[in-house]
Amino acid sequence: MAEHLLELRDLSVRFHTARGLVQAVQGVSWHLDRGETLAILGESGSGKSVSASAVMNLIDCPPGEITSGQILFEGRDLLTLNEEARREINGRRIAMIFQDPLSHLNPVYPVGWQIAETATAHGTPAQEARARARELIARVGIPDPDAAMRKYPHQFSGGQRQRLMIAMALALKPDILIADEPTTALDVTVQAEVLSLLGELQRETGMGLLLITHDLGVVAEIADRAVVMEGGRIVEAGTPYDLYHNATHPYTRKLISAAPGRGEMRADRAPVTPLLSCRGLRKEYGSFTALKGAEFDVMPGECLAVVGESGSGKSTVARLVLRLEEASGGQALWKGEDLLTKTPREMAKVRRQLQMVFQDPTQSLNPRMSVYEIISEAWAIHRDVLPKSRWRGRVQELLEQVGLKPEHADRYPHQFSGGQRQRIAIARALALEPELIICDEAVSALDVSIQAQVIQLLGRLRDELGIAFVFIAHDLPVVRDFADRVLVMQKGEIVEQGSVRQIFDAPREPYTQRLLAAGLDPDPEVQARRRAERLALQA
Amino acid sequence: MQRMIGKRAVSSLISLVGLVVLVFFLSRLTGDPAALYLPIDASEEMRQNFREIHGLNDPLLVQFGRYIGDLAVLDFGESIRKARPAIEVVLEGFAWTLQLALITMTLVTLAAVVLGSLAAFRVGSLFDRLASMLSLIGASAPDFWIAIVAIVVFSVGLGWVPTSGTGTVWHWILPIAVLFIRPFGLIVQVVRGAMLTALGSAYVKTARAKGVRNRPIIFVHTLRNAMLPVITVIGDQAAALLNGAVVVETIFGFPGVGKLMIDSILQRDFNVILAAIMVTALAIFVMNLLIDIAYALLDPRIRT
Amino acid sequence: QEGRDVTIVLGEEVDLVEPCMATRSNIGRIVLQNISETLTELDVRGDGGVMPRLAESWEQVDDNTWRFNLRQGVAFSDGSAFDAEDVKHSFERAQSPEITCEISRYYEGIEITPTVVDAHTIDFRTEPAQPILPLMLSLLTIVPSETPMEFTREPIGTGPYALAEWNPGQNIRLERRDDYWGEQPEVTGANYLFRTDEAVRAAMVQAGEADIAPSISAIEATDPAMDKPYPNSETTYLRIDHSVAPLDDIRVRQALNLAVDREAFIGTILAEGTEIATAIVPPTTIGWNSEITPPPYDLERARALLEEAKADGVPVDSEILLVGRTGNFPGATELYEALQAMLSEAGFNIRLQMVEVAEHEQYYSKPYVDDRGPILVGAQHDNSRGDPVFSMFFKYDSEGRQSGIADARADELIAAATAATGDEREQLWSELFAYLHDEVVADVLLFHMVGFARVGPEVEFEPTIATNSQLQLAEIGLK
Amino acid sequence: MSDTTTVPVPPKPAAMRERPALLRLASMLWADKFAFAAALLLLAMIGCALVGPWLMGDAAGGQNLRARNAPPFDLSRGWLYVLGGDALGRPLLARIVVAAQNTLLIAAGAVACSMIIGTTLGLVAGYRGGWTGEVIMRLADVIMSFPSLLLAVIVLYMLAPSVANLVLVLAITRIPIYLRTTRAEVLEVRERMFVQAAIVMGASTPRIVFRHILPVILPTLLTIATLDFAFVMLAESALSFLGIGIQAPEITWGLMVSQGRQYLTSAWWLAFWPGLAIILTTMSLNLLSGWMRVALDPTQRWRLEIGGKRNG
Ligand SMILES: Nc1ncnc2c1ncn2[C@@H]1O[C@H](COP(=O)(O)OP(=O)(O)OP(=O)(O)O)[C@@H](O)[C@H]1O
Ligand SMILES: Nc1ncnc2c1ncn2[C@@H]1O[C@H](COP(=O)(O)OP(=O)(O)OP(=O)(O)O)[C@@H](O)[C@H]1O
Ligand SMILES: [Mg+2]
Ligand SMILES: [Mg+2]
Ligand code: NI
Repeated sequence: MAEHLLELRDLSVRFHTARGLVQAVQGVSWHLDRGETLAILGESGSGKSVSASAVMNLIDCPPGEITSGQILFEGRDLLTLNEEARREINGRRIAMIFQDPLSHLNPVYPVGWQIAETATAHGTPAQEARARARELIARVGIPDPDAAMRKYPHQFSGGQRQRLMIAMALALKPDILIADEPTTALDVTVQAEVLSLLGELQRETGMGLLLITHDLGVVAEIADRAVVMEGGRIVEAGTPYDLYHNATHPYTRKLISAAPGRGEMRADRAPVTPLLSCRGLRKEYGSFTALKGAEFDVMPGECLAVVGESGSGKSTVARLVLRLEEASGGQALWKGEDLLTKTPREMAKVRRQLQMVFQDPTQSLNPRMSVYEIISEAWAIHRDVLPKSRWRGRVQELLEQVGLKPEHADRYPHQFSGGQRQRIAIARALALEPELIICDEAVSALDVSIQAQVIQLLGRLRDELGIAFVFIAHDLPVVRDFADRVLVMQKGEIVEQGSVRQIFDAPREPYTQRLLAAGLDPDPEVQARRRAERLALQA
Repeated sequence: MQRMIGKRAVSSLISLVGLVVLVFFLSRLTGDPAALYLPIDASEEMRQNFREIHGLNDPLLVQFGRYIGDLAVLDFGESIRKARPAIEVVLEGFAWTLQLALITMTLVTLAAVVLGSLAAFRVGSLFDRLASMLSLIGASAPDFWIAIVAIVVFSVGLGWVPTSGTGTVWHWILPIAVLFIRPFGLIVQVVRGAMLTALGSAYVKTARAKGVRNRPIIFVHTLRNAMLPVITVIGDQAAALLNGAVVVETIFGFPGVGKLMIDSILQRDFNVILAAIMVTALAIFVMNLLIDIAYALLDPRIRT
Repeated sequence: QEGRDVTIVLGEEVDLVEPCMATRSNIGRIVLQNISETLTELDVRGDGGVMPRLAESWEQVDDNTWRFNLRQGVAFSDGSAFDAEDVKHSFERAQSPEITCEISRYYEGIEITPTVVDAHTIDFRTEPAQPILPLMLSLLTIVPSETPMEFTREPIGTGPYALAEWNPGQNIRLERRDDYWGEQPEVTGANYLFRTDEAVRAAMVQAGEADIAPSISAIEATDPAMDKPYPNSETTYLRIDHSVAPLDDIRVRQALNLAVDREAFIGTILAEGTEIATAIVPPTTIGWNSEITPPPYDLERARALLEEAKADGVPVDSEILLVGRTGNFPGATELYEALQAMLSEAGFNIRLQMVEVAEHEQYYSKPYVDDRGPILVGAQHDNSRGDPVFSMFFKYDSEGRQSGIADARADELIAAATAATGDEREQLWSELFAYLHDEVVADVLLFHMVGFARVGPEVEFEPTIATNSQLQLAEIGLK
Repeated sequence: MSDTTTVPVPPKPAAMRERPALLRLASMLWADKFAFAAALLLLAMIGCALVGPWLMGDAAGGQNLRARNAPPFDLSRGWLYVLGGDALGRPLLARIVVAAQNTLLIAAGAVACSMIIGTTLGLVAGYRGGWTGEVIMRLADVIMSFPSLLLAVIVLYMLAPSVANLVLVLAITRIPIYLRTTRAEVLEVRERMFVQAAIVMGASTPRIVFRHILPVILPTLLTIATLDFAFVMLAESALSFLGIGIQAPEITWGLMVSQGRQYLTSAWWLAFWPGLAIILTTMSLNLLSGWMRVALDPTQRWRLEIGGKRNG
């Protein structure tokens, strides 16, 4: 057997918890060669991030424990190297893009500095490192790179932060890039750019790319090989084509068949009085206008999808409506009353009817509360919803509905995977059975099968309880399956809105057209064809 | 920023005036300086005369009006005990106190931050336990113990440093060493605690993934995030020093403002009390402003 | 003549170096007879009584007039010559209502008019007659006639030393004058330092940083080679307020006295050498009555007296407040705690309250608060002046500010003794002491205290009873 | 549908699940031997405080000038004198035991009051901000620059001397540190996303502040509080000097320390033992607060939960 650039052999990782041991990774083996892209697909919570962290030596031991296995990098076992040697490898030879950009960026340092630090930590002169950082920021498509260098993480949108994370990892052109869900928060056009950037680097430096993703389209687009994980084990491996067409393991088959975007689009609905209608909603950050007068309505029981460019102000709309930030102008009429002028006391009354799933699930869960406490807090706040004796039962029910286990109720947020946390956040929003839920990239970190399950759940709630959704997403197939109407945003403006059929079948605006065209198909064959077309077009 | 400072200056001025009014009236409720200043066998006539000279016979409001009037032209009145302008006496002492506080707090901050951070980084290790224990003992031991034992050992026994007084740099060593101990212990503990929490953050993992060395991870990445409570406590301890390090001043014969304040309070030398409070309050107000600015500098999320 | 400077470490910083405030012990130790001199001086080392200083001689011209012949050829440290005008001015300045000179209190209630006879002769007319005027003038520091009617920060005097440097809070330096009229002292200059802590003062002499620490506590006085005890002229006592029951009953007061085991304190809480007091002034004072014996420690009798009083309806069970002053002298708290225990043992109901100076003063001096309960005030009184007149009126006259009694006979005796001279004066004082102690049982007299001076190995100095109030550099010898 | 498997630890499977909270705490305490020892020591101190005066009150008050400043570790005078005797010959051991009550009462009272008031005001100032916040912060400035001795003297003159007033003075002077620390932390914590999530859920301000923000800040406050304990115990004796509060024959450790001061060079044990008691109390409290910081933080708790069987 030839020496691989990176090889995992029989890796097992477990965690100590109050409730016993959690076996996160069990006997996982895979390898990655120079210039190759290996995709890890799999169920949310199946150990993808943990195995990647093991490569980076980032598992806290204890409570974590690597019980078996080897991680061979150019033939050397990383697990036996001393700290100094690991440090030399980290960042320079192997870099990682973390799944959860917000918490992985240091809140108190400007992002330019943080990106440059990757280089300076390995001896690059500061000047050079800054230049490189600036270049990378520009490369990942952040507007006004010079200003961005000096800004702090909280001043960026979710997708922008993810791209900063990418820039940080690429700073030293590593030999191996471990990308943990690098494009979950990116709209398809930006995603395409980022993927092509990665591809370019790969060609240029022979970088090995380990891509953890749930997006079959991405796999189809760039992966050379893929492995599928479930429950801490690798259940199947092969080329994307093989997996897509000839999957043998039932889980893989379930995954493939769950790929969204193939269902019926929802029929147009008769107009009714809107639940929420925004008029001229504006938000300025200093001299920068993040939102330039958004106007839209949300009807009761409808799903309004908001798609658009990363950084176009989608999350801002949500934050303004919920009064998490004060708007610079405009109105947000909730059943005819302006939310933006309500006093905190009045606002508290409406809150029950208006819930949100945040884009960064990790940060939105209180790390000191158990899952049970997090979800049941809704009822503790609104006493009339559910008697206390039924809380536990209902929490378990909600957890099961979003694909978690009842016993997860007593765990704490940090003990979950990214996708699991996102589901906890969803369960929390559902607990109150509000009239409107704003989902900000609420299913982006879920593998397609769970995603399908959650979407199904949301759909059921919409139909049965008449809950309306504002569904901020970049995943067009999901939007296509779930939304009633679609709103397209770009640069702080709503460029187009209409029924889902109208947008998907007959987009008017060029941006919308571009967006739709950039979508990736889960079928590697289709995707290969498109790629060829694209290349031909460029030539 | 400028607007914030301006607003702050106004509100601080109001509180300073409030403080002065409060101290002026409350302190005058606490007894007659004549009884304390004059010898116990002084006659009533002498006392009357004394009160007349110092304007203590007038109604309180008249006295207050006069005081404020004088204050407007920066006349802080005379010290009864010292027969000198109160502000002069106070500034003399305050200069010493300020130096002492500055030097001590600088040393404390440096030492405590480094030690506390390292202890947190190696939580549970022998180093951590030892650093915690020693700093705790220092912080909870009576300060005069340390002072007197230090004098007995280092001055009388070993003859390394002078026992007390002022003059050379050597004279500063013991007072600073004694003053150092309590804030050091407290701040080590606060740093250690805050760092412990901060070191568990995800961005520390990012830094490790970048291959950043331990030292910058501790002192650059994490420390700044842990600094908010730390500088607050540093401020509190500095304020305590600015208010006067009484024990050190009495034991080491250090001419600071602390003993002056105590003597003035015990002797009801109102003008000195007021002047001293105004000067130290001003220093503390400015320091708190600086600390509030430091919050914003340290953590961009607070800047709004 | 070879000489050198000495360093003296005092317990309390001076706020002023004002000659007319020299009766304050911390000022006096620096100023008195070093910078500023007086007309007369009390001999505390020998038996000489009142000795000449700036006055060469004096005589009583008539009942009410004293004439002082001043020394000639004396110059102030600013160069001006010393004459009768200076004396007159010094006296008037001390009496002036424009400043609150403390020495003026000794001339309270007496009308004194100085008259310049010639440049070196001055008459003092007093109303009423003042038999001890020469003694009283041993307190009057002489300043030049140009000295303004406000506290000066640059004292000018005729003494052998002059103020050279004053860094408030740090030190004061005196330097020897070349043009001093008298004999040149050995010490060329003195550096005064101030340390509140007894242990530090002791340590400084030990470490060689100071030559003399005029007062350290008995606890620190562990080295007989350096530490010299001296009666520090302080008398500790419990002032009884006779106007409130049950303390208005003599049996109760006797019981109080009998219940205290005075011997037990000496050599334990208080230094060896402490004497049991039978009067409020120390034994070196004129009129000292050696016949008076201190009350024995007799618990049985104390209890019996209390029983007796109780039987007569005296409310002996009522709570008596014992007020002590914190930090009054080393071991104060222990002393009062022990007293409380002893008195309780005898059957008293004592509540101890330790307070700071200002509050202590409220209990100690008139006007006393109304509807107060029975109170014992623990206090110290200091008289090193040699004559009881400086104490007795304040402490025992019905009008005295700190008097707990109102007794016609005592008033009479005090008045008579104050006016008398010579043996008669001594006689009257003696009588008063005995009367107060045995018949009135005015208070619980406790101890004449002992102080310690630590003197470094390189100087020679013997502390005296006056060391509490003055420290003449001229009396310091070098080894 | 599947998830990673939870493998129960063999020896104690279901037991772990059902263990009541108290037992779980106890086992977490046992896991940290230092904290465990600290807890025992504190229990002993509290025991002294409860029954000490009743048990040794007489011995502590009994003067015996012959045993004055009796040196420690000399059993010839009986075991009560193992720590030596004080200036009036009272056994130090008995006095320390008896003094525990007043000492702990005053210190706990003052620290608890200042911490509760300071924290509450700090939470309001930090979370509410604006005009209210400004007023509170300036109030803190004023207290910080108000000399505690003056405050004590004023209280002494306006109110009667009593233990409650002593606690009042001590508490007031310590408020600013909690207030300012709390506010500083609130400024940062309130920007965190989970606080926003709570707002979205409609949580009331008290709930947000006490359930979400306070737990983050609490460990820091407890750290400060434990050291304040020592500070208050020592400061209290300085105020007793003024006549506020504790008066003989009542006794506190702080008072014993300050009375022993003058004997420091001749009979060190007078001030040493009560000083040691203060240090030990502070240290125990600090160890416990350190333990609590870990026990209350789910991301750190494993340190205690996996206890001795650390095999990573
Ligand atoms: N500190 C921890 N303590 C206990 N369990 C943990 C801990 N960290 C992770 N786990 C568990 O390990 C499993 C694997 O997590 P991992 O983060 O690798 O999932 P993932 O495959 O990346 O999922 P996702 O796609 O949702 O991010 C999860 O079931 C999670 O609950
Ligand atoms: N606190 C802030 N200060 C300055 N600019 C901000 C701040 N918050 C957001 N922005 C800017 O506002 C714009 C809109 O941000 P928003 O989070 O609404 O984007 P988004 O549409 O949700 O993007 P994404 O899909 O990447 O999450 C972005 O360009 C971002 O840089
Ligand atoms: Mg993951
Ligand atoms: Mg967003
Ligand atoms: Ni292979």
